[in-house]
Amino acid sequence: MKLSVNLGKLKLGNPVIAASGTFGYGEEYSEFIDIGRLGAVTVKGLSLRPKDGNPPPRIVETPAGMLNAVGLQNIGIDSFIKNKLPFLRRFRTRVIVNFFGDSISEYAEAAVRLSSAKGIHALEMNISCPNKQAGWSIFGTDPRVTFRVVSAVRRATGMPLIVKLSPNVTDIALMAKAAEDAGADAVSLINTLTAMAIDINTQRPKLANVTGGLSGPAIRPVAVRMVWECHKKVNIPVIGMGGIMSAEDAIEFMLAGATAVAVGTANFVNPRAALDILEGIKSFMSARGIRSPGELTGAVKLDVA
Amino acid sequence: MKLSVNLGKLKLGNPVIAASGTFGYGEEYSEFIDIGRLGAVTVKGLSLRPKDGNPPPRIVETPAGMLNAVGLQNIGIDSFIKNKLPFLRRFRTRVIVNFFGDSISEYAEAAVRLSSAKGIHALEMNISCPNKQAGWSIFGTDPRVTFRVVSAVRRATGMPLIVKLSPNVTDIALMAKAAEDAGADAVSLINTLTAMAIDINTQRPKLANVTGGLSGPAIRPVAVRMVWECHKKVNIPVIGMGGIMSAEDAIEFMLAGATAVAVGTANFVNPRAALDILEGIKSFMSARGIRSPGELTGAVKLDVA
Amino acid sequence: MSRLFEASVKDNRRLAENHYLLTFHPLKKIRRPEPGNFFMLSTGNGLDPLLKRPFSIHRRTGSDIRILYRVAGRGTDILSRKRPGDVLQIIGPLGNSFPVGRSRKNIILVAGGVGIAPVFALAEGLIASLKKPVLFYGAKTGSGLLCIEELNSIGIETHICTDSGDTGRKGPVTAILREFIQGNPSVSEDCCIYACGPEPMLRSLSALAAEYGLRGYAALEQNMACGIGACLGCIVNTTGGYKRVCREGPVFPMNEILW
Amino acid sequence: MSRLFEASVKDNRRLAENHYLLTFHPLKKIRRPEPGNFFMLSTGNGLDPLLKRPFSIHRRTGSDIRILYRVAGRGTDILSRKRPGDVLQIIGPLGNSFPVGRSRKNIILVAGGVGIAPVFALAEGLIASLKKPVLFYGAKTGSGLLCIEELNSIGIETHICTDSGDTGRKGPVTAILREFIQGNPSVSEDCCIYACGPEPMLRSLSALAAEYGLRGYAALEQNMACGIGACLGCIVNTTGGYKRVCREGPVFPMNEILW
Ligand SMILES: Cc1cc2nc3c(=O)[nH]c(=O)nc-3n(C[C@H](O)[C@H](O)[C@H](O)COP(=O)(O)OP(=O)(O)OC[C@H]3O[C@@H](n4cnc5c(N)ncnc54)[C@H](O)[C@@H]3O)c2cc1C
Ligand SMILES: Cc1cc2nc3c(=O)[nH]c(=O)nc-3n(C[C@H](O)[C@H](O)[C@H](O)COP(=O)(O)OP(=O)(O)OC[C@H]3O[C@@H](n4cnc5c(N)ncnc54)[C@H](O)[C@@H]3O)c2cc1C
Ligand SMILES: Cc1cc2nc3c(=O)[nH]c(=O)nc-3n(C[C@H](O)[C@H](O)[C@H](O)COP(=O)(O)O)c2cc1C
Ligand SMILES: Cc1cc2nc3c(=O)[nH]c(=O)nc-3n(C[C@H](O)[C@H](O)[C@H](O)COP(=O)(O)O)c2cc1C
Ligand code: FES
Ligand code: FES
Repeated sequence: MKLSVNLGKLKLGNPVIAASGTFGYGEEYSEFIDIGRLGAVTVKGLSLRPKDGNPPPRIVETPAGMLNAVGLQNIGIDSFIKNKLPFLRRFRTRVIVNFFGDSISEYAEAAVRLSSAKGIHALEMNISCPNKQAGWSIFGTDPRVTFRVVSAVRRATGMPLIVKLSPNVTDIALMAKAAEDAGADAVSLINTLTAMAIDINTQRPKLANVTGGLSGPAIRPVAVRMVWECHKKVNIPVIGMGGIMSAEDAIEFMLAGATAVAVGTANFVNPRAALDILEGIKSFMSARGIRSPGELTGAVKLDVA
Repeated sequence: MKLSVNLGKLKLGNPVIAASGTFGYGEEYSEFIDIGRLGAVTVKGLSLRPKDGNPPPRIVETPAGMLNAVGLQNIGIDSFIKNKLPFLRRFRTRVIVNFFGDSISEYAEAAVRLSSAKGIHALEMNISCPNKQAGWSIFGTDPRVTFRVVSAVRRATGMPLIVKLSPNVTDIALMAKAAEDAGADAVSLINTLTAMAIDINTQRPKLANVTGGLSGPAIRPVAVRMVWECHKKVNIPVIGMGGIMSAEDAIEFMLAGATAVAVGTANFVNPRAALDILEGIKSFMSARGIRSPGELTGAVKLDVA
Repeated sequence: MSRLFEASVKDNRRLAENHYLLTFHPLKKIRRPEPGNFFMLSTGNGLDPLLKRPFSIHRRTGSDIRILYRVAGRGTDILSRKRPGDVLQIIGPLGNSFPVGRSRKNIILVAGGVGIAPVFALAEGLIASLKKPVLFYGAKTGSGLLCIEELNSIGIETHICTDSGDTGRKGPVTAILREFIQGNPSVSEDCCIYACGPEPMLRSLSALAAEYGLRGYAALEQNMACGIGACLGCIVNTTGGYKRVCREGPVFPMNEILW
Repeated sequence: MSRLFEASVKDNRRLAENHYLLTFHPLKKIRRPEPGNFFMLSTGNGLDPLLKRPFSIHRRTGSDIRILYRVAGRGTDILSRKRPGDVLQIIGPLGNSFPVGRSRKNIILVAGGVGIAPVFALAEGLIASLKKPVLFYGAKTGSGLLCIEELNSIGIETHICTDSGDTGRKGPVTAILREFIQGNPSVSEDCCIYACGPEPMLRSLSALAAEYGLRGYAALEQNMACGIGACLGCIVNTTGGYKRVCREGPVFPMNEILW
């Protein structure tokens, strides 16, 4: 049984990835699991300069899900390379760096800076975080703008480039296509759904930032549908995520078209989740005589039974 | 304490509505509650001709939600008027008829037909059902098309007209604006989120229709956000729905900007849900000295605490 | 008498691997359930699992109700961990029941696996009204044959078979029934079959019944949200078009079902 | 010793309206929790409630752990219905602890409501190491004063007050403490305050400590998702920037917190 999968130029030992923003910089979970056994670890989104993020409260639970408005708090690219990357380099796992900028040139500059660091295997552009103010969100909701920002990053780096898509759009396959056309090696989806919760006693939003991003099992059926739509539309690999809690959920995404899967909110509920999911996928594959994860990718049967 | 609310020309005795497709034609629930006490009952979406709908399985549970792909099965407008409306006329409740068509002219014709029936108090246009095939979904996802179909129906009827919006769009406030500009008296939102689930054992979609609509508490935070966005953008009343299970949830929608609320999936879980929610709203109002539901509408406080 | 009520768990015991018998005590007076009727039961305590789950009436003892269930997924797994004193939200009794109004000479009952749950209820009722039904009961293996003692105690003639052959005869229940019909040509006179079990079993049973011109009724299953006819989720295709399993069913004449 | 473990509920008893004491038995050996540490506990059995809930260590008896909790919402409501034998998924012990390393002459403990949970753990530890802390304990009404007997049994000097005045002195705990400090000028020498309670109490306590130049530490609360520093959800604003309550806290020097 082979477990490895290819995401364009990026080869993973297995299809299970830790999702950005839910796995810290890897260290936090190394006490609970051997993070070297994961296909990849995606680190919390980085920007050129450190960011404080939003004031608290930043998270609130919702039915079978949670909202977060962390606001892209991060230590900045330089500090990451100096203080966090050396730890990650000790493991076999692939390191994917999630990053963002406030302008096209910042995106490109960040990509350049990250490309020269040792121990980073791929870049994931976050064009979809719903927590930023104002016009920013058009990077991830207007396919023409997406094309432009991805093209700029593509020119800036030779590293494997993953574009992370926002689900807050009418037609996600169109966004995936724009990323593909601009030279992305893979797309990852979904990021969180923009959402809101209000405390009826205080009459105030439950998040200081008013709105936040919905993640967790609640959104899984939407994410599976979007992965399926993108898989049909583009020829680059799709990384599927959104509410994966178990190996079954992960396999559901693979059947819908995902080449690899990322585990997010589940890490909070069970710090061993990502590894448990990998083990579950292995058992499923060996019970069915599936020799490679690729046999599952897009294998949903749509013909009438 | 006053409970009545105005949705444009439509006056409801209280702000609690039963949502379309989740309350049958009213009869099914009359054994469990006095449906006359509800602000309004919205009936299952009707079309000019009866429709069989999709083959089974049509529903599947998902985390804190469910998918449905009923496929707009209905008995047709004529049979509704003849066989179902007389029962509903016996109650004080307002009767809202949800309807749809396959073309602009069908929409208009349906509106004309319904306008002449006695005992219907408002029409709700469903331009957002995700279960129809192909190009149909543009009625609810392209604001220009929305404007045209709503305008046509507006010309066809003098009845209070509610436009039910799809959440599967990048900017729902834009859709609400299109409906307002075309003469709608109110907008209702959200309809279900397009979603999918796959059985990993059979490798087949869990719904015969492949995709379906996600409803229930899972989607509530998305719905609250969208109600808030629409309330800020339009001057017509907003009917809020999506995962309302309790009076607290209903009040959350009102604070976000809803003038009235609709209870959908909750009816399945608890056939008394709509009335329990009404009672809960009343208790909340009297405990806080709130004299009219309107005091809650859009009253979320966004200033820093 | 509202069909929405709370009940407290009196007993919840494991009968065999993955199979449990739950006895609940309604906390208010409820309608008397008939064989074939079902109840929608809450399982969890949060918003997930969300929907209630349908279960057939298996037995009544005084005002207590029993259901016999197989752990099939999340909801039934949680149900299997309920303990005496736990409270359930329930809707029911719902749906139609097995039509046994007219007396018939030859009553054949057919059950597959946990499909014995409603068939037992029917058998018990028939025997109480002095009928003499014959039961054909199949399962994958002997451990899937439930409430054999109860069946013995009501004294019903039972033909048992398993796919594995480890208990009773080896083979599908329809094969055993076919032999029985062939060996007893008189059964086809004024005969009626009542059945519950997995879909493939019911399908081949329908074919068998059609072949011998026997009338029959099957209790069907379909995913349900409301259980009361409102959501249009639970349909089955019949000669009369789509019908709701929860309202026009769960019991349908076998010759009307379009498998 | 992994900090992810299962535990079985040994006891879960109501102490007062909305307040419960849960004793759980870890099913494997766990790290020894220190006062101030907390555990993340699962509550439901489906995917809702989804996240674990944080609770401070209240007491240790052998290998058993006790937490004292108030029913504040859905998760704690479900928790209050757990029964002996139920199994919980737990992460912990987590976070830092009250820094009592250096011996100080005057140790003042301050607790508001269920904030007594970790403060009691600290008091018990201090008394075991022969320190003589003084406790100021406030609640809305007398029924909100928990584990008074336990406090008596460990023999700590306790000053009690309630907002309603129905038990102990009437007024906020900070007012009582202020009087105490004024009446005992010597306390401010080499004194340290350790506190847990509602935010307004901690805020005015910080102001009081600043006014008298007293050092102090407060155990804070913030919504948490992971409990282990990964989600950046639980931050508090401090003189050193945003810090994670679950990792750099929950115990912070009072003078560093920007309320
Ligand atoms: C009228 C009727 C009577 C029934 N009587 C019995 C009985 O007496 N004993 C018994 O063991 N089972 C019975 N079933 C089947 C039982 O309802 C399902 O096994 C159960 O709902 C599975 O729930 P789950 O959460 O464990 O499974 P999951 O697969 O986790 O359930 C997911 C969803 O699918 C639905 N679902 C899955 N399988 C079925 C099914 N076969 N029928 C209906 N819904 C399903 C569930 O209700 C739920 O909404 C009956 C079904 C119907 C329709
Ligand atoms: C480090 C720490 C230690 C704690 N120790 C105790 C203790 O010993 N005894 C006790 O009674 N309570 C304690 N709390 C508070 C306790 O965690 C909350 O009351 C509990 O999470 C509420 O959950 P709920 O589901 O009942 O409420 P809900 O309001 O339904 O919870 C919704 C969400 O908000 C979060 N939340 C709500 N209130 C709080 C809060 N005050 N702190 C953190 N998260 C919150 C919940 O965790 C959950 O994610 C502690 C909190 C922290 C951070
Ligand atoms: C607390 C939190 C922080 C996140 N931060 C980031 C981030 O920095 N960059 C990013 O691209 N996605 C971020 N995400 C999104 C996740 O990577 C993932 O796309 C999303 O949560 C859906 O997956 P899940 O449901 O499994 O969590 C964050 C999610 C959460 C819950
Ligand atoms: C089974 C089912 C059938 C529905 N049918 C219709 C319909 O015919 N027309 C319509 O406008 N909305 C329909 N809806 C959408 C609901 O009216 C409502 O907008 C949606 O379910 C969100 O609310 P909820 O989460 O409270 O259910 C249907 C929903 C469900 C679950
Ligand atoms: S379950 Fe809703 S109509 Fe049958
Ligand atoms: S709870 Fe996740 S960082 Fe503190």
